[in-house]
Amino acid sequence: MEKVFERTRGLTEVRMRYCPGCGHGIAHRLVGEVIEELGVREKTICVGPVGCSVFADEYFNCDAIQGAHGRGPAIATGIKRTHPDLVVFSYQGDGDLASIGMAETIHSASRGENITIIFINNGIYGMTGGQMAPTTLLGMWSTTSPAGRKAEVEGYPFHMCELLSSLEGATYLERVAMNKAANIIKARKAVKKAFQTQIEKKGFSMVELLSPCPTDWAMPPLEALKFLEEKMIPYYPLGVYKDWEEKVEEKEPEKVGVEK
Amino acid sequence: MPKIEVDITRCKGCEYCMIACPHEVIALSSTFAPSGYYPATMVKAEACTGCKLCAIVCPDMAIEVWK
Amino acid sequence: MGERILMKGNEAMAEGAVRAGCRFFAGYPITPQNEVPEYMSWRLPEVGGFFIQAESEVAASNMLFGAAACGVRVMTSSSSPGISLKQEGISYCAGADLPIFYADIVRGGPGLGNIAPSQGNYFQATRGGGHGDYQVIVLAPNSVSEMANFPRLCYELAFKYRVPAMISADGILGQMMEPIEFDFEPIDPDTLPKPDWAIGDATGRERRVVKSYDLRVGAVEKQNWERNKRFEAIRTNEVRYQLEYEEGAELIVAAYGSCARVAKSAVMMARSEGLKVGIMRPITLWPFPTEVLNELAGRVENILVMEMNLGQMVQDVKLAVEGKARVHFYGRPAGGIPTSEEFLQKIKEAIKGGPVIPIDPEDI
Amino acid sequence: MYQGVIIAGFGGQGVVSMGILLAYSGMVDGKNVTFFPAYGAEMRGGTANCTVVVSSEEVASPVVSRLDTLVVMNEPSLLKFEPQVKPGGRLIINSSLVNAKPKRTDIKITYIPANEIAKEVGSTKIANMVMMGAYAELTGAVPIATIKESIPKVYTRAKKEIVEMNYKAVDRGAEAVKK
Repeated sequence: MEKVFERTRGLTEVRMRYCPGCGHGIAHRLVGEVIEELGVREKTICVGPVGCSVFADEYFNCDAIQGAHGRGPAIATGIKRTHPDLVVFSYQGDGDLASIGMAETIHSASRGENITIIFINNGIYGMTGGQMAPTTLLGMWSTTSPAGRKAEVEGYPFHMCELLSSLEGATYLERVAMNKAANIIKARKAVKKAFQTQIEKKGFSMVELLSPCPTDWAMPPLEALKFLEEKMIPYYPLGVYKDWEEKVEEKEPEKVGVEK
Repeated sequence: MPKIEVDITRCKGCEYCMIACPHEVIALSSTFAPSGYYPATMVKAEACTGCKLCAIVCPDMAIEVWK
Repeated sequence: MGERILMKGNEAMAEGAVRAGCRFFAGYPITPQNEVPEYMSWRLPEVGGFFIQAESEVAASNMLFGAAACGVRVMTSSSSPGISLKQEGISYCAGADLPIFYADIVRGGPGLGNIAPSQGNYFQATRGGGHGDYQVIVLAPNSVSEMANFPRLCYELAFKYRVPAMISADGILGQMMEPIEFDFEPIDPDTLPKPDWAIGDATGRERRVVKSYDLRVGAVEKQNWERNKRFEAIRTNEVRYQLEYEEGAELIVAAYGSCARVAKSAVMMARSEGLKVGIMRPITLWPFPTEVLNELAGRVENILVMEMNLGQMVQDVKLAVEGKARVHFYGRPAGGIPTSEEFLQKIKEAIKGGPVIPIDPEDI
Repeated sequence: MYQGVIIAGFGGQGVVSMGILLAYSGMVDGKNVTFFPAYGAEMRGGTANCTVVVSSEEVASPVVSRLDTLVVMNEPSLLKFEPQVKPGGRLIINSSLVNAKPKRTDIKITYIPANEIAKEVGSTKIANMVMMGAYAELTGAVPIATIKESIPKVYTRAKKEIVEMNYKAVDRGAEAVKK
C-alpha cells in the first residue's frame, strides 16, 4: 500500500489555529502544494496579511514577511522589483485587499506587477470578530451592519475580479470556491495557473477564493458550506475573468451606419 | 485495502470529510480528542476506495490516504 | 572624491545615497523634495537599481519594507505630510529590525501648511515618529556637503544597529546649491556581506521570517528590551555634534540644520562686537548630545536655543542641562526664516540673562 | 571679500540661471559660495528670485537679509527688495523694464537697459547675461573670464552659437557700466 495523499512540504508541521471549517486551511494547502509541485518553494516569499491569516508565516514553509493591513501588494512590489527571480505571493483577506488595501491592490494590478495574490473572500472581518467587509453580501448581518447590509446605508459589495479585469496590467484573474471537492480541485488548478503566470513573467495574477467562515457567519460548518453555495456563489460568479493565454477572437466588424 | 488516517491532534470535527465521502466511510468519533473536538473516524472502513475527496476538503490537513 | 562640484542639496543627497549603495527608492511627489525622486528615477537604473513612483506615501513606505527585508539598501524621501503617511511602513521596519534610510525635507505645518523651510518635525523625528516604542537615528545636515555625505553614514549606522536612520533637513538645504566633495568612494552593494536575517533565495538554509508581530506572551516585550540595548549602544557611541568658539564663552547658542547656519552668522557678528558667544550644533538629533550640553551648562550661565519652530529641541536641551544654566529660546515656526541680525539681537538679550523676547506676529 | 546678492525678476528672465552661473563662477574662482532659490508656489506666481553668496571666507548663513548687491530685472522686484540693500550697497536695475525710481539715497545705483542691449546682441532672452556682465564689472566679485569659462559648464545643453552669444552679452553688460 502506498500513501496517495500526504501533507505537503509546502507547509510547515505547525497545526493551524483556524476555527473548525475555516477555508484558510484549504487555501493554505493548495498554495503549499502548488509551490512544492512547481519546485519553487525555496525561492518563494510569502507576504502575510493582517487578519485571521496573520500567522501565515508560521504555516507556509518558505521565507515570509508579515506586513501592515492592506499593504501586501506594496511589500511584494518592493521584494519583486529588487529580486525578479523570486516567486512572491501576497495572501490577503477581503478587508485587507478590498478595503484598506484597495489602492495597493489596484495599482499593483495596473502596473502589471509580476506577483500573485491569493485573495480569500469570506465576506466578513474574521479576526476582529465579524464586522462588515467590503464584500459582505447585501442583506447580510455583521456586527457593524446589524440591520443587514443595505446598499443605501453601507453601499454595495465589491466584485474584485470584475473590477480588476478592466486593468491592462492584470493578466490572470479567476474566482473559485472552496465549498466542495470538485470546486477545490478547480481552485488548485487556478492557484497553480496563477503561480505559473508569475514564473513565466506574464504579470499580475490573482485568485479569489470564496471561503466559508462558520464562526463569524454564526453557523455550523456544514451550514456555512451551504450558505457559500446558495448565497455567495450566485452573487460572486465563479470563473476566469482574465487569462493571458486566451486569445481574443477577432470578430467581423459589426456593420454600422446606413448603407446607401 | 485503501484507508484513511486521521490525525486527531489536527482534526477539529468540521464534518466536511463526512459529506465529501461518497460511501459514508467517515463519522465523528463519540470520544473527545485531546483538543476537545470530536474527531473524524472511519466507521465503514471496508467501503473506502481511497478516492481522497475527504482529504481534499479537509481544512486542517488532518487526513492522509493510503491505497 | 576630490573634485568640487556645485550641487543642489536634494540632488546631492540622492547622489550620496546611490554612491552609498542605495539600490531601491520608492517615493511620491511632494514639494520641496521632488528633486530626489526625479534624480533617482534616472540615476538608479544606471547602477542596476530600481526606482518606483508609488501610488501613495503609504504604499511607498511598504515597498521599502519589502525591499529592506531582502537586505537591499533602500531609500525614500518626502516632506512633512508625506512623512506622516510613511510612518506606517517605518514603524513596521522598526518593529522588524530592518535598516532603512529616509529623508524628511521638512515644510511648514501642521496639516498641509506651506512649502517653506521649517524645523517643525523635530519631535516627530526624535521620538520615533510612528506608533510604538522605538527610535530612529536622526542626522541633521547643515550644508549640501553633509546632505551628500550623510546617506553613507545613515546606511552604516542603520545596518550596524538594525534601526531606521534618517536625514532631517528643510527646503533651504534641499534647494540650495553649494560646492561639495564626496568624502567616500562609491560603494558597490554587491560586495557587501549579505545580512543573515534577509529573506530571499532560501536554498540550502532554514527559512526566515521578517515580522513585527508576535502574540506569544512576553515575546514583543522581550524584543523591545533587546532593541533597547541597541538604542543604549547608539546613545553611547553615536552622538555627533559640532562645537565652535566655546572657549571662554559666556553664552552658548544651540541650533541645528539650516538654522545653525544663520545662527553661526549671528555668533560671528556677536564675536566681532566683542561678545563671548559659542555655538553648539547637534549633528545627531537622536541620539541627542546630552552630555556635552550638561558639561557646557556647568561653564556658562546662559544657553540660547534657536529653532525654526515653536520650541522643540529646547526641551531636550533643558533635560540635558538639568537646571545648571538658564535656557532661553527663540524660534520662528512654519516658514519664518530668521535673519542673522534678528538672531544677533536675541543673543544680546540672552547674554544679559534674558528675557528673550519672541517675535511679535504683527511684525511678520 | 564677501558678496551677498539677491537677483530678482519675472519667471523666465533667467534669474535663477544667472544665480547658478554666479555661484559656479565663484566656485571656479576658488571662493566659497551658496545659491538659494525661492522655490515652489512663488515660482508660479510670476516672480523669481535667488540669493547668492560669494565669499573668500566660510559662508555661514545662505540667507542674506542685508544685501551687498541687489540685481532687479523687473519693477515688482525693486519694490520688494530695495529696503534690504545695506547702506553703501549696490543696486543694479534693468532700466528696460523698470520705470519706477528707487527711493534710497544711501546706496550706489546703476541703470542698464539690459533688454535693449540683449536685443542688439541677438535675443532678449539673454538680458540676464548682460546684467551678469554688469554685476561682475561693478563688484569685481568674479572675473569676467571666469564667468565665460563657466557658461558652457553651467548651460551644458546650449549650442555653440548660443554660448558665443552669451559671451557677447556678458561683455556688452560689462562695457555698459565701465567708467
